[in-house]
Amino acid sequence: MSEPLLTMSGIVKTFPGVRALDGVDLEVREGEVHCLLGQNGAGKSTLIKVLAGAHQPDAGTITWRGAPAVLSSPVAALRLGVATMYQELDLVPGISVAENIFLGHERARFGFSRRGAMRQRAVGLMRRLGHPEIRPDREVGLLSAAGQQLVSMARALVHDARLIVMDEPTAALASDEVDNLFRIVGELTAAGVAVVYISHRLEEIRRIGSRVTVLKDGRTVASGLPADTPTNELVDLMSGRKVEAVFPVRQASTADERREVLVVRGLTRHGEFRDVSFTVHAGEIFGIAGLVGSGRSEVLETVFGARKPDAGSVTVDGRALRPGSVADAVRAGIGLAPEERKSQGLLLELPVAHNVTLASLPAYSRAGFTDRARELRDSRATLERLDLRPADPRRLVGTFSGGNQQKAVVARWLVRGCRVLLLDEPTRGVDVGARAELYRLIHELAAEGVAVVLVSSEVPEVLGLADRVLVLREGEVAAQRPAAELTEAAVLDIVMEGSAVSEIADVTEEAV
Amino acid sequence: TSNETPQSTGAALAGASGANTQPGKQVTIGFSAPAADHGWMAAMTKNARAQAEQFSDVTLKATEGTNDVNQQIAQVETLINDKVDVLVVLPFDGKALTEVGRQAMDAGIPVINVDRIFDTPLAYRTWIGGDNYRMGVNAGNYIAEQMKAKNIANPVIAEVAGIDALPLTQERSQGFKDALARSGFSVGPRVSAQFTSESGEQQTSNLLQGASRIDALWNHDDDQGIGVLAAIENANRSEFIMVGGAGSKNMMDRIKADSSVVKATVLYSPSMASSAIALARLLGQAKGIGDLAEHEIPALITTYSAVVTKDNVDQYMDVGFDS
Amino acid sequence: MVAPQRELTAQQGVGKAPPSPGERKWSGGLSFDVRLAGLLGVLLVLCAVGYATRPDSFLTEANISTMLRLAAAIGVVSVGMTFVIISGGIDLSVGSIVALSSVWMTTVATQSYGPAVMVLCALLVGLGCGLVNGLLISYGKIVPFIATLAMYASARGLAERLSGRRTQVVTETGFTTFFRGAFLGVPVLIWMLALVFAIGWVVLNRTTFGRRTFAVGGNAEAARLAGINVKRHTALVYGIAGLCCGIAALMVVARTTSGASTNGLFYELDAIAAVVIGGTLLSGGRGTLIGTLIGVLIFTVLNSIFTQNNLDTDIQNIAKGVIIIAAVLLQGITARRRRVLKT
Amino acid sequence: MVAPQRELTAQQGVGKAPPSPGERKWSGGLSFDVRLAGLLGVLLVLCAVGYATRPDSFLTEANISTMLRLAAAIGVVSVGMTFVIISGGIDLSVGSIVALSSVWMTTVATQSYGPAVMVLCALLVGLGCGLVNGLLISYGKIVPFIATLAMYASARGLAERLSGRRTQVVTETGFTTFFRGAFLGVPVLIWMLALVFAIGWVVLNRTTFGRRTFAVGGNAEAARLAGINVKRHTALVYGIAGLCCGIAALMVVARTTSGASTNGLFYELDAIAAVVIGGTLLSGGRGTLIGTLIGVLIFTVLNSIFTQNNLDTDIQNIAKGVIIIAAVLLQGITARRRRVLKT
Ligand SMILES: Nc1ncnc2c1ncn2[C@@H]1O[C@H](COP(=O)(O)OP(=O)(O)OP(=O)(O)O)[C@@H](O)[C@H]1O
Ligand SMILES: Nc1ncnc2c1ncn2[C@@H]1O[C@H](COP(=O)(O)OP(=O)(O)OP(=O)(O)O)[C@@H](O)[C@H]1O
Ligand SMILES: [Mg+2]
Ligand SMILES: [Mg+2]
Repeated sequence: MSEPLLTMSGIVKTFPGVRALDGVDLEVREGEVHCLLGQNGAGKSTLIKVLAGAHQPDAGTITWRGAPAVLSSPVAALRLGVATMYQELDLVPGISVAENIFLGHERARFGFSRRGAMRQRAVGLMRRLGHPEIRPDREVGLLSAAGQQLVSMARALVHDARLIVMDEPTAALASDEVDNLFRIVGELTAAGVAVVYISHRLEEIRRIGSRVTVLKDGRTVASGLPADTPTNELVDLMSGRKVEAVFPVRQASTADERREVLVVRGLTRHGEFRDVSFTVHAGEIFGIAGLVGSGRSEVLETVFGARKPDAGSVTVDGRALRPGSVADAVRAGIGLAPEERKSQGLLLELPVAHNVTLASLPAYSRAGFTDRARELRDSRATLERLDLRPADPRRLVGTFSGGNQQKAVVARWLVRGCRVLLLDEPTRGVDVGARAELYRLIHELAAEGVAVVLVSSEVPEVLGLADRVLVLREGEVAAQRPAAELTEAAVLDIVMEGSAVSEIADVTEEAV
Repeated sequence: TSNETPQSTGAALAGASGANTQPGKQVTIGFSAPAADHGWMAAMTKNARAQAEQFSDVTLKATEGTNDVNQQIAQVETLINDKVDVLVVLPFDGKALTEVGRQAMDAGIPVINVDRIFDTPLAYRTWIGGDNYRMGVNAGNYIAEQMKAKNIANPVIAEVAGIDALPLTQERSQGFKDALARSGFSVGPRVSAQFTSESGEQQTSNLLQGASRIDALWNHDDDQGIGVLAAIENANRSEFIMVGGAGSKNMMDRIKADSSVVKATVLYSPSMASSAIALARLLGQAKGIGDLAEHEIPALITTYSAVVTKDNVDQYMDVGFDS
Repeated sequence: MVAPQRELTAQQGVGKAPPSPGERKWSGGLSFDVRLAGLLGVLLVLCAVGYATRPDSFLTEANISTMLRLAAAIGVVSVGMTFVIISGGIDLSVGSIVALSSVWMTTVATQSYGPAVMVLCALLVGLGCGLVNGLLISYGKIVPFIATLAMYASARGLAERLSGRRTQVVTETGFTTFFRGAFLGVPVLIWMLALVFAIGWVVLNRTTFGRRTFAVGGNAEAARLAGINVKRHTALVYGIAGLCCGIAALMVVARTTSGASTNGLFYELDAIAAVVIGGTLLSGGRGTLIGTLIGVLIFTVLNSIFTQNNLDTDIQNIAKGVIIIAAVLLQGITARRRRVLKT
Repeated sequence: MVAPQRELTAQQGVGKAPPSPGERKWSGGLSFDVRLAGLLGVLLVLCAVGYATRPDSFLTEANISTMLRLAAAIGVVSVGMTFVIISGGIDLSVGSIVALSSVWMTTVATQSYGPAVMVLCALLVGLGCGLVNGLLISYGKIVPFIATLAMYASARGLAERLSGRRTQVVTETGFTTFFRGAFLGVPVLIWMLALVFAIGWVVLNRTTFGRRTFAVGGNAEAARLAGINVKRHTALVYGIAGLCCGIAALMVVARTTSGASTNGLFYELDAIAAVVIGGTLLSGGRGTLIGTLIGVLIFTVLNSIFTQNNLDTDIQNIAKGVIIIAAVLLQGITARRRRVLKT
C-alpha cells in the first residue's frame, strides 16, 4: 500500500462544556472511500471541520502526504486539496448556482466577474452530476434540498481536490439520487481522489466503502476496519450495546383499529399534488413513499393546514377541518414533525427543553404561567428515552449535533400526545441505535391508538413500520396497499414507472 | 444697559455699569437650554458662556442642550440638587418646564426664564425674551410697505417658516398674517423648514418650483436663510424681495452689500442670553439695574424686534450672530 | 442549513466560527449571565466615575431619584421595545405614539372627565396605535420597519393636528398630584417603572406568552408549525409596545404637566439603543429585560455625569460615542476573560 | 439548508407557508422583476397625482431638475446604504458623516487650498469615518447598530466642534461654479447621482466584490467557509458607505453653498426607508439598487407634491404614513395579481 494521503492523530477539540474530540486518529489513503461511523454526537462533523480548517484543534497533528500541515483556515485546506461538503449545507440562498459554486475563488478579470466562463463551467459540472436541468443562473434558495445537495457537490468537484469530505450527503436524497451520487464517487476514486464519507446508513457503507473508522464519544475506537464488517460488530463498536432487531415486532393494538381517525379526500394543490385521498385508522401506521419531489412533504403540510389546499377536505374524528388553518388542525389533535429541522423545526437559540415543549405549552402552564419544573422533568425524561446526548435539557439546541437535533424535533411531538401524528423523515441523520428506539416509540404510540402517518425516503423503513403504504409519483397517488403485499423492489418499480429521470431541482425549467 | 462689546469673542455682551461693575459675592448660575442644533440657539449658549466669562464673580454651570423636555426637566432638577444660586432656563417648551421652574422658585432659587415663557409667573423671577408675534408683525408691515411703494396690487407673498410644531413658529406666522391682512394682503405659498440651511434650501427649492412668480418672501430664520438664498440662486430668481429673521451677521452683511434679494431682517437677537446672565448675576448679588429707578430687577423684559435694513444696518452689526 | 447566527450580542463575530459564548445555556431566568455581569460592570464603572468627579452630589438620594425619574419613561418604552425586538421586529413609532397619547389625554375634552379617564385614554390610544402596527405587520404583511415608519409619521402628524401644535397644560390637579407624588418615600414614577419592569419580566420569562415571543422571534416558521398563532401573537406584541408607550405618556405628562406633539422625540433610537446594548439580538429570538434595564440606566447615568460636570455639548457627543464603544468592547473583554478562567 | 427566507420584500409573510415554487421568484440582476414593476407603478401613480394637482408646474423641466437635485444627496447616501444592508449590516451614522465631511471641507483652512483639496477632503473624511465603522464592526466585533450609533454621536459632535456650530459659507467660487453648473444642459449634481448609481450597479452586479457582498449578507458563515475574508469585506463595505457620504457632502455643500453641523439630519432614516421600500431585505443577502433608486424618487416626489400643494405639515405627516402603507400594499397586490395571471 502507498503512503497515506492524510494522517490525523491525537486531535482534541473542546467547546465550552463539551469535549467534542478527545484524541481522534484518522488515516486516509489515495483513491479510497474512507467511512466515518459513530453515534449522533460522536464528533464526526467536528472532526471533518477540523480537517476543513473551519475549526482549530486544541491538540493533535495533521500530516498531508508525509509532511506536517497546518490547516489554519478554510482557504488553507482548499489550497492543500481538501474540499468539503458540510452536513449543514453551506450555500448562500440569494445568489445563483454558478456563483455558489465559484464562491471564494471567482473567475474574474480586473475584479469584473467572468460570468460566461463560470456559467459554462457550472453547466459542465451539473451535466457531469447528471442534472443538466439545474441551470447555472437559478437562485439556490429556490432549489429543493436535493438540488442544493447537488450544488454543494459541484462546489467540491470544481476544486480538483485530492480529498473530498462528504458529511451525510445522502440524508436528503432518495434512492435514485443516492445511486447517482455513488456513480460520481466511483469516478472520483478511480481518478485517485480519496473520499471521506459519513453516513448512518450502513448498507451504503457496504456498497461503496473501502475502510471504516469508528468514533465513539470523541475517540477513535476502531480504525481501518474492512467495509464488510458485520453490522452487529459495527453497532457494538459505535454504541457499546447490542441492537437486536432494527424493526421491532408489532404489539397487538388495544385500540379499535377499525375506527377512522384521519380522512383525506381529493386533496389538491395545483403544481404540487392532485387528488390525494387516504384514510388512517386509530392505532394504524400509514406510510407514504415516493421520490424526492413527489410532493409527500406538501401533502403532510396541507393536511396540517400549513398550506391551503385548492381542493379537497381533511376530516379528523368525523369533524371537517378548516382548510389552511394550523390552529384548527392542532385543536383537532394533529401534530406534524416537519422535514427541515433547522428552518421549520427548531429554535436554535433556545434550550432543548423549550423546544420540546413548544407545541404543548398550554399543557405545561397554569393560568398562562409555565410550570418550569415539570417542563424540565418531562423533557429530561424524553431526552433520555431518545438517547439524546448530552441529555441536558438546558443546553441550547443549536449546539447539538445534527442527529441529536433531529431527535429534539421528534421529541416535541412525543410529549404532546396527538390523535394524529404526521412524521416527515423522522429518522433523517439519526444513528442506528437511536433509530431503533424511535421505531419502538412509534409503535408504542400506535398501540395507544394514535394514527401515525410516516413519510420516509428509505423504503425499508416505510415497509418495516407501516401497516399500509401509499406511493406518490409526481404528485399523484400511484398505489395504495397493505405493506405486507409490497417489497422494496416493488415500491421502487412503482415509483420509477414512467419517469426515467426524476425531476429534483426544477420543474418549471426544461427537464431532460 | 449699553452694548460695549469686545468683538474678539464674536458674541454680543452686556456690560455692567455704575456700582455693578465692581465684583461682588460669588454667584453660581445654572444654565439650561435646548440643543444648540442651529445657529441661533448655538449663539444663545455661546453668548451665555461668553457673558459669564466676563464676570470674575460668576461660575456658570451649563448643561447639555436637549430637545427632550423630559431630559431638560431632569437637568434643571440636577441643577437644583446642586444648589446653584440662580437658574437661567430657556425651556424647549415653556409650558412643559413650568413645574420644574416653580420647583426651583419654591426651593428659593430665583429663575430667569429666557424666551419661551413659563405658564405662570410663579415659576420665574424674571422673564426676558423676544416677541415672536411682533417679529411677524414687523416683517409683515415692512413687506406691506414695500409692496405698496412698488404699487403691486395683488402681491404673491411667500413664507418659509421654521419648525412648525413649535409655538414660536406659530406666533411668528400669526403676526405675519395679521399684519399683512391689515393691508389687505395674504400669505401665499408657505413651507416649513427645520432651522437648518439644508432644510431651508430643500423647502425653498420646492416652493419656488410651485410658484412661478412671487413678490416677497419672509424667511423666519437667518440660519436656514443661507440655504434659502442658495435655493433662490440655484433657481435664478430675483424678481422679489426677501426679508430675514433673527439677524445673523451673514444676513446683515448681505443687506449692507445690497447685492442680493435680501433687503431686511427682523431682529430676534440671541443677545438676550447675555442679558439673562448679567441679570442673573445681579439677582444673585441682590443688586438692581443701575440706570433704573427701581431697586429690583423688573419681572418682565421684552426685547424689541427691530427691522434691520440697509439704512440702519451698521447700528445693529454688533448683535448679529454667527449663523 | 443554519440560519446564520450573525449577531450574538452587542459584540458579534463577523465571519467567525459559530461563536461559542460562555456556557451556551439558557439564561433567560434569574441566573446571572457573564454578559450581563459585564454590562453591570460598565454601569458600576460609570457610577464610580460620576462619584469621583462629583463626590458631593452624584450619589445623593436627590440625584438618584432624578436619574430614575428621568429613566422612567424611556425605560417603560424600552420594555415594550424588548418584546418587539425579541419577537423579531422593530418599532420606530414609539416616540410618536408617546406624543399622540400625551396629546390625546390632555385635550380639554378628555380632561373634563377627570384623571381616571385621562389615564384610560392614554393607555387606549397607545394600545390602539400598537395594535394597528401589529395588524399591518401580521395581517397586512408589511415589514415592521416600514409599517412602524408610517406610524412614526402619521401618529406625530395626528398629534400635531389634535393639539393644534399647542402645548396642552394639565388643569386636572388630581392627576398631577397623584403621579407627581410619592409612595413610601419613593416617587410614583419610580414605582411605575419598577412595576412595569417586574410585570414585563414575569410575562417574558414565566408565561406561555413570553415563551411564544421567543419562539416567534427565533424561528417564525417553526413556531407556526408548532401550532402557535404567529400572526395574532405578533399583533399582540406590538400592542404591548403601544401600551407601554401609553404608560410612558402618562409619565411624561406627569413630569411636564402638559401634553405636546413634541414629546417623545428620538425615543425610538434611545429605546432601541438601550435594548441592543442590553444584549438583545436585533435579529430576534434572544434577549433579556434585565439587560435592557441596565442599558437604560447606562445612558441615564452617562447623561447625568455630563450634566453634572458641565461639559460642552459637542464634547459630550464625541464622548458619548467613544464611551459606547468602550463599554461594548469592555463587556466583550470581560466576557472572554471569564470564559478562560472557567474552562 | 439555506437560511429561512422569512422576509421576501417590504411585504413579508409572517408565519406564511414557505412560498410555493412559483412564488419564490427573485431576480437580482437586470431582469425586471414583478416587484420592481409594482414599485415603478407606485412612482408613476404619484407622478400622475402631482401632474393632476399642479398641471402647470409639476412635470416641467425645471421642477424635474429640482426634484432630481434634491434627490441627489440622499440618493448617493442610499447607494452606500444598499451595499451595507445587503451585506447584512446597518449604518446609522450616514447623516453625521455627511455633516462632518461638509464641515471639514468648508473650514477656512481647507478652502484656502482650493476646490480640488476641498473635494478630496470631503471624500477622505467620509471614507475614513466609514472605515472606522467597518473596523469596529469587523475586527472590534461590535454589532453594526451600536458601532454606527456611536459614530452617529461622535461625528456630529466633532462637526459641531470643528465648526463652532457656525454655518461655514463657501468662499471658493471655483467650487460652487463647478458643482452648481450644468453639463450638456443637465446639472452636475444630477450627473453625479447618475454616475454613482451606475458605478454602484456595476460593482454590485458585475464584480466579484459585489457578488461577495450578497454572500456575506446571505450567509456569513458559508462565505467564510468558502474562503472569503469576511472581516475585510465588511470593513470595505462600510468604507464604501462612508465614501458615498463624502460625495453627498459635496452635493449638500454645493446646494446650500455652506457646510454646517446640521447638514444630513435624518439621512439615516430616509436612506434606510428608501432602501427597504426598494425591496432590499433588512436581514441582508438580497436587494437591488434599482429598487433603491425608485424608493428615493418616491420620497422626493411625495415631498414635492406636498409643498407644491401647500399642505400643512401635520397633514403632510399623516398623509406620508398613509401613502407609505398604501404603496407597499399596492405593490403586494400587483405582485399577487401578476402571479395569478402567470400560472
Ligand atoms: N459549536 C458547538 N458548540 C458547542 N458544542 C458543540 C458545537 N459543535 C458541536 N458540539 C458538540 O460536539 C459534539 C460532537 O458533535 P458533532 O456534530 O461532531 O457530532 P456528529 O458525530 O457529527 O453527530 P451527528 O451524527 O448527529 O451529525 C456534540 O456533543 C455537540 O453537542
Ligand atoms: N425549492 C423548490 N423550488 C422549486 N420546486 C420545488 C421546490 N421544492 C419543491 N419543489 C417542487 O414541489 C414538488 C414537491 O417537492 P418536495 O421536495 O417537497 O416533495 P417531497 O416528496 O416531500 O420530497 P422530500 O422528501 O425531498 O421532501 C415537486 O414538484 C418539486 O419539484
Ligand atoms: Mg454530524
Ligand atoms: Mg419531503
